[in-house]
Amino acid sequence: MSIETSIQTSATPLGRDDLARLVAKDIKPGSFVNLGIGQPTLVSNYLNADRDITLHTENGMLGMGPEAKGEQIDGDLINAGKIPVTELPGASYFHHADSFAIMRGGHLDICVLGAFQVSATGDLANWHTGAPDAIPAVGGAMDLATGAKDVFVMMTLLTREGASKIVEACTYPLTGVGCVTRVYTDKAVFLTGPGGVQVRETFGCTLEELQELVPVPLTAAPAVVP
Amino acid sequence: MSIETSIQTSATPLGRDDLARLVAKDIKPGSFVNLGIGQPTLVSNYLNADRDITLHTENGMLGMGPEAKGEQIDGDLINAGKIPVTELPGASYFHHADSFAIMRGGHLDICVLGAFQVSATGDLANWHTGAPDAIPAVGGAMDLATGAKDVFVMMTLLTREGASKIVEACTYPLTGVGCVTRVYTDKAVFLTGPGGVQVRETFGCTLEELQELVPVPLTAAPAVVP
Amino acid sequence: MLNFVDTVADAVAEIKDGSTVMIGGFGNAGQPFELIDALMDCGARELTVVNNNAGQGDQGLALLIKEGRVKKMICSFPRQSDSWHFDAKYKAGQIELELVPQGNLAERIRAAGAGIGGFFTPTGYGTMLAEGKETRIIDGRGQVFETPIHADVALIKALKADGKGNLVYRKTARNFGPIMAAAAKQSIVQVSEIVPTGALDPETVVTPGIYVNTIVKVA
Amino acid sequence: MLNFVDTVADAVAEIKDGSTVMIGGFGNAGQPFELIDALMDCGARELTVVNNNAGQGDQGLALLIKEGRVKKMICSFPRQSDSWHFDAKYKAGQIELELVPQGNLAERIRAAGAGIGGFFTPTGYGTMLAEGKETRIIDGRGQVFETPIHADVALIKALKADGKGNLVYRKTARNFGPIMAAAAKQSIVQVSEIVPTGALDPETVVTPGIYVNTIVKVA
Repeated sequence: MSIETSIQTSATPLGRDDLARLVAKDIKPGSFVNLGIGQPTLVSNYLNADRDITLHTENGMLGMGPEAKGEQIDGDLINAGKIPVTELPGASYFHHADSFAIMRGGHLDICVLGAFQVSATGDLANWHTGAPDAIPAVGGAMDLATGAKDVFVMMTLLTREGASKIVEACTYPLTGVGCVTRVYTDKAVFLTGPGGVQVRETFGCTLEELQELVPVPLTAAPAVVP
Repeated sequence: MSIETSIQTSATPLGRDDLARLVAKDIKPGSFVNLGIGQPTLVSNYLNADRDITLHTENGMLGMGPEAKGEQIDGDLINAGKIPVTELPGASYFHHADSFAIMRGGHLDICVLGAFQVSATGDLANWHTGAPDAIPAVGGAMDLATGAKDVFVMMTLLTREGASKIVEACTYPLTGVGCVTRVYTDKAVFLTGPGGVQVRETFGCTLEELQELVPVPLTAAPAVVP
Repeated sequence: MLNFVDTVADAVAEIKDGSTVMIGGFGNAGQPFELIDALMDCGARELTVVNNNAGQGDQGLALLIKEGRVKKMICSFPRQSDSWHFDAKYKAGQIELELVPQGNLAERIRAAGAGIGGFFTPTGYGTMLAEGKETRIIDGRGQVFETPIHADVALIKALKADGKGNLVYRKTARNFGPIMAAAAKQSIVQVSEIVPTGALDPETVVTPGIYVNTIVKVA
Repeated sequence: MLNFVDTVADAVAEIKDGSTVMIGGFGNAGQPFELIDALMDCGARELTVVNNNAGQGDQGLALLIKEGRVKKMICSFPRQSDSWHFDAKYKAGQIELELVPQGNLAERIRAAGAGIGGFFTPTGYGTMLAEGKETRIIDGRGQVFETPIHADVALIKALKADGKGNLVYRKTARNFGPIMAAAAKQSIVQVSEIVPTGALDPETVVTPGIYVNTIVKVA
């Protein structure tokens, strides 16, 4: 069995929900996690209560529950995306400086973020397109990128124009330097870091086919990586 | 009426309790105050409840009440001197960093401290005798000295050997630079600051007699000083 | 000195032109809408406003911006789907923007209240938001020097106050309230309820009354 | 990962020689006496201990010092009427002392938990405790650069824990507990009571369970 076939774990690219399910599966029981706005929020649908994973929202809460519906909706209980959410048993509230101290102090096990680009060395660009007339807005992205023990990125591998979002060096303005540890895309899971870009698994393509899409050298990750 | 007689408000030097009563009288209603260990603690005996003065203790409390007696004694409720105290209605508890943020952030109106020496420019020495074999111990003295809006010192004017504790420059190690605003002693109340040392009132001596004891130039304070 | 007033107009009456005003809230949670409306009515101009966002829709802070009363915004996320008044002023060059990562915003506000002269943080290192700022490597990590954000006034919303000005908040509406109350010279608080002194458990007070100057009950 | 253990011996079993150990408490309030006794029994040596004081009488931290298990103390107030064991070791040159103003001690511990690389503070400026330290003038005030104090382990005492490790404290026994829990890699907490998850009001949790690793109930 070649390396290429051994890491291809799906015959087709993954959809957003399948990818969210995969990220959820990779989060260890007992972890403290922050899910970014957008695609990462889908991960919460696959975190079963029996795995004791605690969600942090940077506007001041640990123990966030699912989105609030109907009579559950309470304007004083929202997440970082300003969506009404619920409170699980064992939750706690704190002010903004204490909340960001949790992120910045390295206490979150994982944060999951969207991205425009990730570089071969784990640089992240996800806050600004760099367009000269754009109004810049950063929110908590830079704090999440630099603070969590592991930063997982979820994104499509290619832009609508077909360009790889995994790049040698980011062309968009950076969110953080060397911070991304893992990239989940529709076509593959990548491990990033000082040792270059390793591919843990591919979806609907071989490593060789993947390499044709991505302009940085790829190697197969050692099989032990969970 | 000469200036000398106009500022002599007592025929005799003040005792410790009279001095504490005078300091208490000078604390404006509604103030937040920290009273240092030792002589300053006496001030609390003269802060009537109707003046709405809130006491802070740096080990994590606002709204500290009088010393606990008998069945009131609770090992979890002590002051900075580790003496059991009581809790007044409207009290609050907080951790050590939040407590020192109150002091260091300039939120206390007044702290009252003891001193070995105070310089003409308001430098304070109250934590270390400078003896080579002494074990140094600073506690919260430096935070109180630099943080409060007004730093009042209470001390006897003279050492047991008869030397003035108000000095041109402190010979003991400093606690803080230019921080003392007022010095209450058995023989006089002094105002310190960039403008030199002014005498607000004297007890049992004239300004001229006081000047003979104190090795820095003294002037009578303008009458308007409360 | 703590002051209980009857109307939001009285509460904001002393806010002067050119003031730096912190406004609590994240999204609608914790936004002191009535105090912001009163600030609108009181006429103060040339304001520097510190808030996580830069106004939404046609109300509150967005309206202050629309009317040209805000000289400068210090915030982390000005661009939202309904931040059209800020967008227009910004594109017209009629409002200054100091964009601050949200954690730096919170920590800089906290630093002001706690008497910290400045601090180093990894957040923002190597990004355009650190350009022109002092940096150094500490324990192998690049860090950026950030300075405290002080304010003349904070407008915040809490759930309850007691007679000593102690505050408690509700759920994620707590957000910036406690740190803004400590960072501003004058903290003006709208509460849903005023309770007798002694009715709040001292273990659960979030903002001690020492940080509070003016309280107004808003129905 | 949160861990509930049955004995204080189990709680401290993994503390290694050479560790930096933060110990909560101010005076007797909040001192985790049983955990300190267990640390004594577990045999770890060459410890750096962070505590406000340097032990009192013939118990707890004082005993650890007497037995030569503490290489260095980081504290604000080592000299007390009954700190004879520290006094003797210090005068014999057998223990190092890093003396830190109490507010700098608290803020440095807080900085470690909050990911701050260092900060400037006016406390200590112009005194012998700032000798050799970086200083600068900020807004006209002399300030000293202080660095975070990290620890391998924190031993703290709280009143109650729930099943998620959330903690509440009692009165002035809160003191250093919350900031030490955040500053240490492993927080070991003795509590008087363990309550079911959901029994603590989320508004009143002081230390969120994310900062807690090991909990032991002490009668």
